[in-house]
Amino acid sequence: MLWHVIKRTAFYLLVVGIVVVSIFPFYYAIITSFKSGTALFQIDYWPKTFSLTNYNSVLTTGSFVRNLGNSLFIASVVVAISLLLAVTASFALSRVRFSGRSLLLFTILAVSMFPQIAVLSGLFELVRFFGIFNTPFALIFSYMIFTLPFTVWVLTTFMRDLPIEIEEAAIVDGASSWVIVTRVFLPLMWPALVTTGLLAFIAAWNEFLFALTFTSSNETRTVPVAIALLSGNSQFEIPWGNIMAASVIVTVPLVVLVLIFQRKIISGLTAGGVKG
Amino acid sequence: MAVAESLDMPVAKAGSELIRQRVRAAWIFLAPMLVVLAMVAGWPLLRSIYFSFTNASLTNIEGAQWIGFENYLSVTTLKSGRVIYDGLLVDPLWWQSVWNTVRFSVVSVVMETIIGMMVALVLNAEFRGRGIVRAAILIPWAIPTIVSAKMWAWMLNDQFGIINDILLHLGLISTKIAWTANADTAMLAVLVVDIWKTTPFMALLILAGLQMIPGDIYEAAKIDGVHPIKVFWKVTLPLVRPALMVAVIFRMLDALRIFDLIYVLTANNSQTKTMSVFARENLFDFDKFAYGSAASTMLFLILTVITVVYIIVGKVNFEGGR
Amino acid sequence: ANLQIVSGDTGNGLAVLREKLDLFEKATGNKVTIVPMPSSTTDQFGQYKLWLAAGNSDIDVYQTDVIWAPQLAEQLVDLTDATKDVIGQHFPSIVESQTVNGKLVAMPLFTDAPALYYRKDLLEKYGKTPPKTWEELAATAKEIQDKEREAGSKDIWGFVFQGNAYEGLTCNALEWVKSNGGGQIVEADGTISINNPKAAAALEAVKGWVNNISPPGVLAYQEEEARGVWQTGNAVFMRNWPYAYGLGNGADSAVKDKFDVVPLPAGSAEGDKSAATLGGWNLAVSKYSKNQKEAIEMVKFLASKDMQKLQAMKASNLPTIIDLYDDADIAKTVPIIPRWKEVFLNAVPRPSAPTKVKYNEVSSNFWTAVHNTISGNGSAADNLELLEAQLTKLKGASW
Amino acid sequence: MADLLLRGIKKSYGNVKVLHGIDLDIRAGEFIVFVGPSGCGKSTLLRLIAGLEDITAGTLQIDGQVVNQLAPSKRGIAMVFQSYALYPHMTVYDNMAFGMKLAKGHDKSEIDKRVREAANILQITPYLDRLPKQLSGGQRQRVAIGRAIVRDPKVFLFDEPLSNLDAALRVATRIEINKLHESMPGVTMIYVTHDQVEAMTLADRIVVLNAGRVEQVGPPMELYHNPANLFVARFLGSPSMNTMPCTVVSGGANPVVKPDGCDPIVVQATIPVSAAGAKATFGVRPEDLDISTNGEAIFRGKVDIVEQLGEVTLIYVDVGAPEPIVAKIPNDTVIAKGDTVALTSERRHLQVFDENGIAYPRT
Amino acid sequence: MADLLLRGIKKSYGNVKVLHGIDLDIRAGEFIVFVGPSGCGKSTLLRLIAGLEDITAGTLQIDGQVVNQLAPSKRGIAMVFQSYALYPHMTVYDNMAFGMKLAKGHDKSEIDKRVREAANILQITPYLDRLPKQLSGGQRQRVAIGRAIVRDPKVFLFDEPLSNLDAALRVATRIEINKLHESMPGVTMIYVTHDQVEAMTLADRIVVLNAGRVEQVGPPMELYHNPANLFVARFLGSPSMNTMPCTVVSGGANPVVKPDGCDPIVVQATIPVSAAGAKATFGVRPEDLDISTNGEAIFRGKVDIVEQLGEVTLIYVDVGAPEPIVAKIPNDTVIAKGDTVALTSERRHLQVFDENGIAYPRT
Ligand SMILES: Nc1ncnc2c1ncn2[C@@H]1O[C@H](COP(=O)(O)OP(=O)(O)OP(=O)(O)O)[C@@H](O)[C@H]1O
Ligand SMILES: Nc1ncnc2c1ncn2[C@@H]1O[C@H](COP(=O)(O)OP(=O)(O)OP(=O)(O)O)[C@@H](O)[C@H]1O
Ligand SMILES: [Mg+2]
Ligand SMILES: [Mg+2]
Repeated sequence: MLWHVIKRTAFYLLVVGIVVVSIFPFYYAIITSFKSGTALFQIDYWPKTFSLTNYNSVLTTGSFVRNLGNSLFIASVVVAISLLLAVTASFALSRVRFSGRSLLLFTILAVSMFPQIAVLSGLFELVRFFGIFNTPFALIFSYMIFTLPFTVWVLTTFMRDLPIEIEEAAIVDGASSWVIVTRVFLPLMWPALVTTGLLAFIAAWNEFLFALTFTSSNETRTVPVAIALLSGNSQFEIPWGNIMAASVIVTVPLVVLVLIFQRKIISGLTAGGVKG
Repeated sequence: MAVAESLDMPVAKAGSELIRQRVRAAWIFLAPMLVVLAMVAGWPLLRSIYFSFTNASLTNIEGAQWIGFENYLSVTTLKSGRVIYDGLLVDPLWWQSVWNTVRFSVVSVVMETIIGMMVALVLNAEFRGRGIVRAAILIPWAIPTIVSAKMWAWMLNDQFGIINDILLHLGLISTKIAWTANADTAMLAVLVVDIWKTTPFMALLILAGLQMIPGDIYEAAKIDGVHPIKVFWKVTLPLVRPALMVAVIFRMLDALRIFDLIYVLTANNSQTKTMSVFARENLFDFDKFAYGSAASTMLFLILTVITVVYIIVGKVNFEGGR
Repeated sequence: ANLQIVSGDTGNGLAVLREKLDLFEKATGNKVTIVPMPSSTTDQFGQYKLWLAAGNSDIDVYQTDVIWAPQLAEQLVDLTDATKDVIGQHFPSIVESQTVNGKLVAMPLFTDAPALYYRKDLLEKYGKTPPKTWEELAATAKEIQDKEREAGSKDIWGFVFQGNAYEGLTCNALEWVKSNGGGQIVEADGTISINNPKAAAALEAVKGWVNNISPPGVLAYQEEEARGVWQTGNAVFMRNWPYAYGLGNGADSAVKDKFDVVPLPAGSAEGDKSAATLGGWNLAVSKYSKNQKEAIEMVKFLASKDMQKLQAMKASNLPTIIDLYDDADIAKTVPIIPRWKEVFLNAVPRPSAPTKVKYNEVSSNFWTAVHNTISGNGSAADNLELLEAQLTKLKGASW
Repeated sequence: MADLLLRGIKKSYGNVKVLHGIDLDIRAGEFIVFVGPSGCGKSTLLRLIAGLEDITAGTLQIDGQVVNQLAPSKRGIAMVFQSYALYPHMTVYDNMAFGMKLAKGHDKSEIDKRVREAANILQITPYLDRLPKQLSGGQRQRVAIGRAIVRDPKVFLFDEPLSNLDAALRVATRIEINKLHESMPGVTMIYVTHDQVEAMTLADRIVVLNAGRVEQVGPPMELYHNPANLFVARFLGSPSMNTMPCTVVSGGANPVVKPDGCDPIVVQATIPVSAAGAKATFGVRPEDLDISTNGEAIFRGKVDIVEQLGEVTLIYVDVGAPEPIVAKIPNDTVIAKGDTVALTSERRHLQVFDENGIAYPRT
Repeated sequence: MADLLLRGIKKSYGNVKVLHGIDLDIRAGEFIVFVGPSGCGKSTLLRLIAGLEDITAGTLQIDGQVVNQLAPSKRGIAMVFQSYALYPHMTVYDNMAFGMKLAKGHDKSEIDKRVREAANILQITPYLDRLPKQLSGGQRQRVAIGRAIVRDPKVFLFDEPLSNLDAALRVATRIEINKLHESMPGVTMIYVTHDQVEAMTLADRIVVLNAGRVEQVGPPMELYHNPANLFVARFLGSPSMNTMPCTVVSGGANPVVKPDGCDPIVVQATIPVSAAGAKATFGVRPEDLDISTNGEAIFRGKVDIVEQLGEVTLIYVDVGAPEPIVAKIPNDTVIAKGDTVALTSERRHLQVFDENGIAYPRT
């Protein structure tokens, strides 16, 4: 019995440890974001001062709100487009037997391992060529390089597991492939769509390099770039307070999303993601 | 009439209407994705590879001239008869960055796997508040890299960083350490941050694998009287191996490409400079666009080779068992 | 016309820029938009190169670092003719640094040079004067540091500077080397001079500071980290740029009114002079701009005497026009500017002119060698020898 | 009204030949059941008829028209799957209406009428607004059948529709399918199962498949009483027919065979005189064996196992052959393990198969 | 040698009460089968005995020792799971040896001997080096049993071990389990199934569970012939016993009941005189019904459905009650759909249950 209690306590200690390590940096960022001036340079474990100046200055100066809007728009459109393209593509990849299928799948996997750096300049040429430089479309377009392979991959594995009979029933009912995808499979794929959509959203929301390169005005930039651009009052000053406030602002929506979809993420991965 | 005719009609080889329709639909479905991928990935990559065989510089991309493998390896014989090798393949800085990357990737992936496994095991257990813990675990992973890099840079600051403060209080160190500056600790710092940030994802993937192990196997083991630790080594581990292998390769590819974290945290430290950072430096900072392209191409090649070798050696099964 | 100017300047600097642009807009009827950039100069530089390489016509005017001129020259408009009338007012050395192959690629906007910040109160307390040589600095720093620590200020250090491996270390190290008579890495004629005993000695001396009078973390410090230590009252001396002056006197600063600045120390040998790395920013017009005429007009406007004065008074930026150092208004509102003239007179340029497009790599190799040395990775002599070899190889037939 | 004609139907997956040439004539309105061991190709054949797989060789005609190339939806067929294959996100109503909605040319009221009619027949009207997951297995299967009815097909295809149901439901649904068939006299039904009871009770004719070949086609009782060969004989009936090697003693009238290790027996079969001395197989169903009370017996041996099933008792008698002989006897017969019994059977129940397993026709 | 004693065993999951107090005495060497409808708690009870779940209330004794708290591995039990639960990454040999290897105290040769013995018994020696996925379902199940045998347990627990197998294999494996039981006389076996045939053929005693309660315990034939209540009566036997509401006309000697809509019948049951006029339920098994030839009949009605099963024929007769009466008649009786038949039965087969479904004992 004692042994049981010890085991139980040890287990909960472990859990607490894991949780603390996970959230401490974010917690610390939050505390820091409420400090200003020299107080920033003092180490506190508990919130001592509570000032919203950092938030105020982040939100009012510059175009941070606008950037938030950009990020939201771009990430949403990226998710929408990649899901749209990926759903149809993954149907083809998982449900139709044709020659070259495995090769295609492998190619898509290969694309997902491109170093971003390697394609930056070529992408930039394309962006210029299409005349979408410094528009959200440049980012939407370039983000496809990482969201698309990923969504196709996950959705393909997921769709492979959908029962074949349902598809055949639809075929017998006279449904075309398009109808099967949109009206039969799509409604069944919500968990996977939510998971992949969320992951793609996070990836797009967090992207930095392309966002920096393909935009050239405050109005078109996304939040990670905006955070990198946050500056103090003079050249070398790093406005830690503002950065932390901005970081908290960008991260909170994601954390909320993750909290909401926590169960879905796991089940989506279980169903589709990685099945050895 | 029509019946008689169709009776004599030979069976077309192409398969039935259904199959043809489906294959046609498949290609139509694939086309948009393939076009987009070819544009965003294929074309730029080909350009990179092409540039790596030229003498292009950022100021003069159009006038790039084909110079063959010189960016990779060039051999010049001096008048004195001395032979000089030049190029990426003999560049010690490149190899240093390759070594850094490999070292970083191996350590981080191994640590992430071990810790991720632990976390996944904890999350797989039934206990009160599991949902909250699961959500909490995901936070590091949801924080943008650039943000977490800055957060950690702040926490790792030698004077005002809370990490030093904690360690001092715990008596683990006696003087404040400049984590990101010190050649000895810079890599450690980067590793800690990376592990902190990506372990949740790893744990998630492993958890997904764990949940697919049928519960009755554990009951069988219980009846066999197998000690829980033995169960882990002899039953759990072999059974999550496939999921683990896939998770590891995905993380490995990510780690080998690592850029932003190091760029923000310890940009110029030669101990932590990775292949991506090296490539970027040459592409944009130094006037060696072609050389940088060669580095990018090599990076891509190395990734491909590692993946292929890993998949073959590790017998990774991506097809979900079908 | 609608013009776009890209600037890596920050907060207050941007505001002042905007203010000047408003004046410009009013005066000429053009519209100007500012495109801000990350404050990291490396980020800016990579970005600009990419944009220019792709013939980006969206940006008309770039705010450039002093060292970039040779590397961007080809894609920037020659301003020689357009600025014939005013260029003579500026410090010739700065103008020279922006002239590549006889072509003026950028118009000086403001300049920058570091100085030695010291704690008036502490020096007075221990009866010291601001050091003239590095040795003196080390000794004073050590003494005050030790005594202060005994007195209970546990966290105090003697001297903070920028020891992280980045461009700033090149600046710091250039000052150490140059002021000790060790040359300027690559001389104006392209000779690689860095591998010399004086330079090595200078670096060895710095190595001795780390963990002695300087915190070990100094090896990761950039400007801000140094200022952080300084401004919380934890350093006796600091090497930093003028910006720290205003901030150090801010309301919540622990060192408010307790510090002053002097030129950086020099070596102890005969003839050694203090050296301050020349920083500063310039304005250049993109070759791909569709409104070059208006852009040039704007550049001239922004770099004009009146505007530099305004900038000096509002942003404490050091003017590049010589006369302004004697300007009474400036002296009144920003007293440090006239005082910085002294510092500025000792300024040395980084070897960007002779090394041309390869400057960044030279600098990177240099700071790596220095960082290795001061963090105890090999002796200065060895590292410099290796550096010389690297640079020689980099140079090839010519820069 | 739909006749089906299968001529030399073959199917391979890559190199794996699954069907080796199936010929079959199915009359309109017939109820045909495919049975056979697992993996013999029953589902494959059904799916070929449905058009869900390509036919590798041979022709398939429905109503006189070759449909090898035709899309499934145009063949006038409807299919009911083992796992129901209902669209989980649609209500029962929508599940049933989906096909018609897609087909165009049907107005709303017509669709509604058809759906409600089908729902009525199957008594699922109360559930029309539910989702499949809110239904029990039996209800789901009825919805699946309803969906098929709505399509108003000429041919109904069923692939083991009852195997996911529990015993009681299986019986009930089986009876419903039977009634359905009777209520739609013109509609051909093709039904795959591996459950003998289903096959026997539903089929007009049973098609016994084995390893991609047709073993026998005929009405259930015909197959039960006059199996064409050993495979069919052993496949139908539970427990299986007892078989043992024997030698033909004499053919012609009153032929005699001698099971190895037993006494010669006179059988009622047309065995040619020339077959005398040939190896053959002798068979008798467990339910046709009785405990001999008059000393006359085919087999004698010790009872190995006694299984009491309530209404009947199975005894496993060791007669010296590798496998025990099973007999199904009334449960009021008192027999214990270890007893020695003599088993006999009426002569007309005895069957003899030649060397190749082909039955000698009974007289 | 292991007696099991269950006393007031209760089990709840949170607020859900699954077992409501089970009392059971199991003698060493007995073969006990738990049957009951799905969800009635069979598996739960088995898992309580195994120690895989905590007992909420009550005591469980094995061999006189209370084992409520004991770890599964120390209870001397072995368990065979429905889904086999083999370790997929270990060979058959390792699967069987795993428990012993880890238990220490057994040297290699001893383990080897035990594994090979078990493999021999189950005839899986040729597969010892294979992985589970390379085996068929039946072979896998034998490995699972082998693994249990190696543990040399006092109590064998089986949870629906055959339900994943096909019909033929099920019969074969059932017989093997039967033999296994005979070859290990001292070992108690507890077996969960929902298959009646398995229950009837394997059990020494059957425990019928319903909604977490024991309905009846007894030898198979006892339960079949003398069900304690309506539930047990209807649960055993296929097709189920025909039941219909009736009224007790008179009790005492030669009691008479009158099924609704039929003539009064004399039954052989101990119905108290006081019960006269009470509502009751009358039941008769399909296999006990015969076509009446002498005009004397219990039920009369039109034949609705005729299902020929080969050896027997099922007829569904509409007698005016909501459900048709099913009768199992010999297949040589010629009856067609629509015929009117009279059904009779021997009096000793008729059963009567009181208002609460409790059987009036038969005389
Ligand atoms: N897509 C396929 N590729 C290769 N072989 C297949 C495929 N589908 C079926 N087979 C093979 O064809 C054979 C017949 O399969 P089929 O599903 O028709 O059997 P079945 O008679 O329906 O069996 P069951 O009673 O188990 O459903 C099997 O051996 C199977 O392995
Ligand atoms: N972990 C659990 N939590 C809550 N309820 C449970 C749990 N396990 C089983 N139950 C419930 O206990 C009841 C009995 O379950 P059990 O598995 O013992 O049934 P069973 O008789 O074995 O049924 P089946 O024949 O379907 O296997 C069911 O109603 C089930 O829903
Ligand atoms: Mg099948
Ligand atoms: Mg169960």
